[in-house]
Amino acid sequence: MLEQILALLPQVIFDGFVLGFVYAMVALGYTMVYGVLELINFAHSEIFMIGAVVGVEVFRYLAPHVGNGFLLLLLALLLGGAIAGLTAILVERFAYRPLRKRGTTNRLVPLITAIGVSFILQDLVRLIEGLWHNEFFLRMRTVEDLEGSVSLFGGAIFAQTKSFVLMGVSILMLLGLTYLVNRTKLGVAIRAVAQDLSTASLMGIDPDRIISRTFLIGGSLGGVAGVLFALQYTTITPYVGFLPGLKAFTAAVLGGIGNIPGAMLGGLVLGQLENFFGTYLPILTNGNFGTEYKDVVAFLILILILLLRPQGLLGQVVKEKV
Amino acid sequence: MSLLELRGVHTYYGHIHALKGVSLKVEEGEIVTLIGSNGAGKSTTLRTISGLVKPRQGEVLFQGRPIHRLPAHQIVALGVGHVPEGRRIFPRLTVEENLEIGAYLETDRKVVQERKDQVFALFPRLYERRGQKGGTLSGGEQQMLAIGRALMQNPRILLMDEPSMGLAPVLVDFIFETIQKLNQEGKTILLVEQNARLALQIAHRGYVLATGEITLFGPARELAQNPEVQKAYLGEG
Amino acid sequence: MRKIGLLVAGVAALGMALGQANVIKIATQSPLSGPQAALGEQIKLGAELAVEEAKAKFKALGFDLVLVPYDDQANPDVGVANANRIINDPDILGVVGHLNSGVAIPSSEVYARVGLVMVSPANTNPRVTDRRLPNVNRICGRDDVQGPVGAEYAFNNLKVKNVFVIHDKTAYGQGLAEEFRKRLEALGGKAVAFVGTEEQSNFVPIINQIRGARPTPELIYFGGIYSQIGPFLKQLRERGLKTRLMGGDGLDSSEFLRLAGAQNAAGTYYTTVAGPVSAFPKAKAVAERFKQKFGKDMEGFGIYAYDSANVILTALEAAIKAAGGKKPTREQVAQEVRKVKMEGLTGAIEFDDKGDNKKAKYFVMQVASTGNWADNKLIRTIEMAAPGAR
Amino acid sequence: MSALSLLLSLAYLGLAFLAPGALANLFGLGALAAAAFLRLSPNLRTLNLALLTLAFTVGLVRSGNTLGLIGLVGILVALTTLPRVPTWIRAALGLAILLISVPLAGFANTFVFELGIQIGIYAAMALGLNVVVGMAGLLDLGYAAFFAVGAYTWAIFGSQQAKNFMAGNFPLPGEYIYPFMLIAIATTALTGLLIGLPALRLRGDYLAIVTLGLGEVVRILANNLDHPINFTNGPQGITPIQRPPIDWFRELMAAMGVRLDQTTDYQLFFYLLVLLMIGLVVLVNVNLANSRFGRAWVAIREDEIAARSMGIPLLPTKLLAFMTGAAFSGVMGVIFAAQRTFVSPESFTLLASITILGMVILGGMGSIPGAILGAAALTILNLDVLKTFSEFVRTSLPQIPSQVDPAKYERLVFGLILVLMMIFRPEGLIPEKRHKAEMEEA
Repeated sequence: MLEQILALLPQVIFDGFVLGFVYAMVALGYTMVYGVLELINFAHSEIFMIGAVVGVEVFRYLAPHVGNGFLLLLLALLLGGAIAGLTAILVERFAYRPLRKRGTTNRLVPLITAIGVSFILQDLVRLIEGLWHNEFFLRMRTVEDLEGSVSLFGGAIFAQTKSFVLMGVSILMLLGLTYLVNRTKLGVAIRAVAQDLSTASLMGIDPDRIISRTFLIGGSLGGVAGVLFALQYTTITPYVGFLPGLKAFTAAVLGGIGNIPGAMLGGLVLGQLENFFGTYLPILTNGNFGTEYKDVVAFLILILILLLRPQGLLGQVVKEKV
Repeated sequence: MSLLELRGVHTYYGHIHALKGVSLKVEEGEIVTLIGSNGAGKSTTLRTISGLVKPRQGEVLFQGRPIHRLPAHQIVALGVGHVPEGRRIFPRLTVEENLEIGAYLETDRKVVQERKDQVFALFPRLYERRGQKGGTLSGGEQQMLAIGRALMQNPRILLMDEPSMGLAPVLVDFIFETIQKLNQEGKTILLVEQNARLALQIAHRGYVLATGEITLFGPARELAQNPEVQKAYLGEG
Repeated sequence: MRKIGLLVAGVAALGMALGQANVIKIATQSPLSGPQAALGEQIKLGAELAVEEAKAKFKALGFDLVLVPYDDQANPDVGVANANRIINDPDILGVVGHLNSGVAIPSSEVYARVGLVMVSPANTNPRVTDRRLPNVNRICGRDDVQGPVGAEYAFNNLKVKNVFVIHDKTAYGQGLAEEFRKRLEALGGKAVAFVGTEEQSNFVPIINQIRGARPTPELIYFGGIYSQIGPFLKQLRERGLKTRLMGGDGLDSSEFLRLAGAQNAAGTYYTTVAGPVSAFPKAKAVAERFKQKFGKDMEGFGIYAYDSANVILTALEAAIKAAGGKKPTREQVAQEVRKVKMEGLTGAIEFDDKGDNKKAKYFVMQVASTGNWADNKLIRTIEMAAPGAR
Repeated sequence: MSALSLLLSLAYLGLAFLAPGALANLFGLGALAAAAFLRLSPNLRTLNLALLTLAFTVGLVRSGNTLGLIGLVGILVALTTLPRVPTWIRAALGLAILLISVPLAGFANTFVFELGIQIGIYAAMALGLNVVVGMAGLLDLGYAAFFAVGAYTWAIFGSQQAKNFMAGNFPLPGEYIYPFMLIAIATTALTGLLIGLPALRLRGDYLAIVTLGLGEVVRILANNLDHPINFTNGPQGITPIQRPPIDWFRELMAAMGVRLDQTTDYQLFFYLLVLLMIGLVVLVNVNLANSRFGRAWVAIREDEIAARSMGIPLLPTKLLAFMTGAAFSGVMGVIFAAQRTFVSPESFTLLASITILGMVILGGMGSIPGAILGAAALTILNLDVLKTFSEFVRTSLPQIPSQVDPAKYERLVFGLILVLMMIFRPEGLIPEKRHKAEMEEA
């Protein structure tokens, strides 16, 4: 049994990273919005989905015109990030801001709104894609440049160009975000608003604007993740965001919600866990419990961690606001 | 024209009628203090001025211009600095970041650096602690940081809410000296204090607030002599 | 007041569609939206064509014939809810459907309450007819034959011993995969794994399992629907695994080509209970009419739905005659359906006492490399009676 | 105004007799709106409502058009919410609608029974979720899991399924369903305890996500526990499931002069059973709301820290709310399994949980009549209105592309309901009194 596990392990870890980086990028959107508004932005999984759909459409329409696959991907990433970010801003503007202005103290209200927005976006995209192409399943067009593959470590890892691209882009985005949050004025303002919204406004910061920017940044990251997800796993639907979204949120909680490095770590950990158990559960349980339990394991681990360490892996203990 | 004027301001928190027609004036170059017991509406007055709560009735004029409909961040831009009650330092920003965020509206990096130098000159302790997270500072240091942060805006008027709260006597003296110093350098200050004795000592004029209404006002020295004030707020008589 | 006016006017249009005399309706139930819409739509359109073509004949008998399509969304809850609506429309005298056995089984219990006849073009799970409901019939084959047919072809013709078996965790997919495995192992082969998954996008863990499986599988069998098998196959091939793939009738849709990529799909084997147009010489002309009318190619389930609808229409005609030209009851129609002996596009149709077609056809197919679903190679056709109820 | 309203009602009564159908019923809905919203004297309004009850009943019986059912629901809402209607009128008309009008309509169109049963099942569950979300303020996004546990509790033992893992004579006879309702209360409450014990320690919005996750876990278990031991029969689902024997009911009805046939006997029986259950559930709900626990829940909802400082033990109190809500849904699960004679994991998805949540939100968090109205509105919308509309579009306007088919967009409709309610009427259609006060305050 151990032999069986070890033979595949390099491959499983590699694939775990691919999935983990997707989760990490999506998790950042959850964690940033949560940091600023203490809101679980359920609709973020649909922002991710919109990014993926934009990616598919860019490939569909531009592949015949753009010869270079990497350039094409760059265009898809830019457009996917932009449109997803824009959607996130619109969602904030028209669904969440009115609630904030009314000064609702009930925390269920924005959460339920977020669920509603999520449903609306799913079906709107479905409607649009249905009328546009009469397709429910959207398939990412295959582009030669990105499809190459290599064997690493004497065949222990089989890796595709697009997997490397995915990881490379993710790392760049994560570094960029870290820089932005820690080293720029906007970043300091975002952190200030997250820590104390009303005092931040006494500094001359317009909280609405910063919140909008936060949604833009988180949304763009989610959109980029969506494009990369579609590229990697090739087929998407308007409902594709739900599970990755749920897992990315889990990742954010795992890492300590509101905590940016935590979200990255949580994403990577969850990606590894999911791939590990997805691959090995049948071996580990002698075929009694199969791949289908991989999400169950992921959730149970989440609960376990929340019980043992409620603030998450990297989170700090925050006193409840009274 | 007064620098700041409130005319018949009514403010509500939900159903609670917190300010019931407050009117007051602050002239350029003054220290004006607002004294009163807990829950009298002192903080609410400051919060109303800086736009954190909106008055339901009445108006707030800054340099003759109504500002009570503006959002807080725009009022700041006009030159109203607010040192909030309980300091409200950003706990996970460093001291330096806290100061820089104070100068959020200033785009010239050179000016920001100059002001930072001035603040550090005023509070050398902050310079020593500049890389530390705000949440790890002691109470006195946090108060310095809160004042320094407001100064970074280079405000025309500084609203200070209970700067002495929870501090050791030595530090209280230091803070009040600093306030006087700032005033001598030309800053106009509206000071809210529990410690009425000290406040009346350094202020030019004072207002007494009780359950949302101004009950007495006048030059600080006269107020300090007023038997009612002495009885209620100075613990004498 | 204005609100009230709007309300009345806004929904008023609804009423117009309801309530006409001497109408006979045939309902279809199949997924018209969502993941399996491509197959479901073939069922609807096949039945629609048959109904359109019979309109004149029924007009002569004094009835307006109407097709009412229902969307069961491949979901048993929706199917049952629709069924409850269907049985309360007294004009509906027959149902063509469903696609998914998991939906057909509970829905048919509802039809059974009023004796409404259902003729299925696609439900292959044995339990559909093994419950011996008098109103439930199917013209297609069963998974307890389809699975073994696949297993025998794999073992005897492809000379495959070790098979990695996957299913989609639905009543259909899991049932089919189990039948396949049973026969394979009876023949002396081995299922190196038997894995279920609801996953729609990330098949990497399963692909890694295939990579690590010992003994190395020579074939992958996937009991499921094209929407899942397509992306799975694409990811499998992208990762350099060349293992051959076999599936059941759930794979039988041109959408499979699009999702898997024509190159990847080429060479895939599948069994089906609804053969292609090329398997039925008589279907050619109908398929042309289909293409002309709907702008789409007629695929297997379209043909079977066409035949299913015609079974009902034939029975209806007989029942109308027996009732002296009046509208027959649902029970009468259901009884007539069991008596039907006709030559459909797909061959002879005649039901046994459970409602299975006495001789159903099973096809082994291979996906062509031309990128055109209609070019798929028909490897063999097997005609077989349904096994007795267990 | 008064004359106009009365005239409209009378006109509808006439229409219902002479030209029953969708159009007449639409007209009736207009008349109902007039009776409810125009400024009328209490007596006249009462008279009007009584007239309309009669008219909708006639309309339903003569045409079987389910728009009439919407009218009856509307009258029930009017009876609960309109001021200055004498209590005995409310009670009498309400009972007449539930016990006479709906069954009569059901004989004309058994789909009315089906709707009534589904509304009832969902209403009871909405009332259960109302305890959790509305009263105690705990957002549970995996509520359908309890429904599943209840349904499977009976499904497994009320069918051959149990033979797979234990010796005994299965299926159990149908009358065992009654004790199994109690057993289901126990199993679901136990599940509530198992889920709640870890989940309820967490901060508010973590709870939402954890319950969502655990709801999925229960569905995944139902879908996969056919292996290694076959408990749930996996995706194949369990069928047939025993129904309670109802010979006594048939005889009773025959004695009352009601003739039942194969298609209506169980439908009427389950309809009445569900009504009875709702009655019980409402009773429990009202008592709970006014009990020590009810007050503790509200205290926790309003301010957890204050509640704790008042000496309310947080975890046990929350757990109790969680388990109570779970138990309601468990009982209804048993009835659901028996009525459908089939269960499969696909009935217990996230969408089901969100639908029930939507019912609570639509009606008004914490409000008992609200939860029932929410259940009625969403069930009718989902099962009837959207589908009828789709049929209409498909048959009458075939040129409209099938991608726009309204029945496909139930998520969109739910989403819009949730968002619009939260933005414009967060207190719901029939607000709880306590909630209403707060919302006005804010």
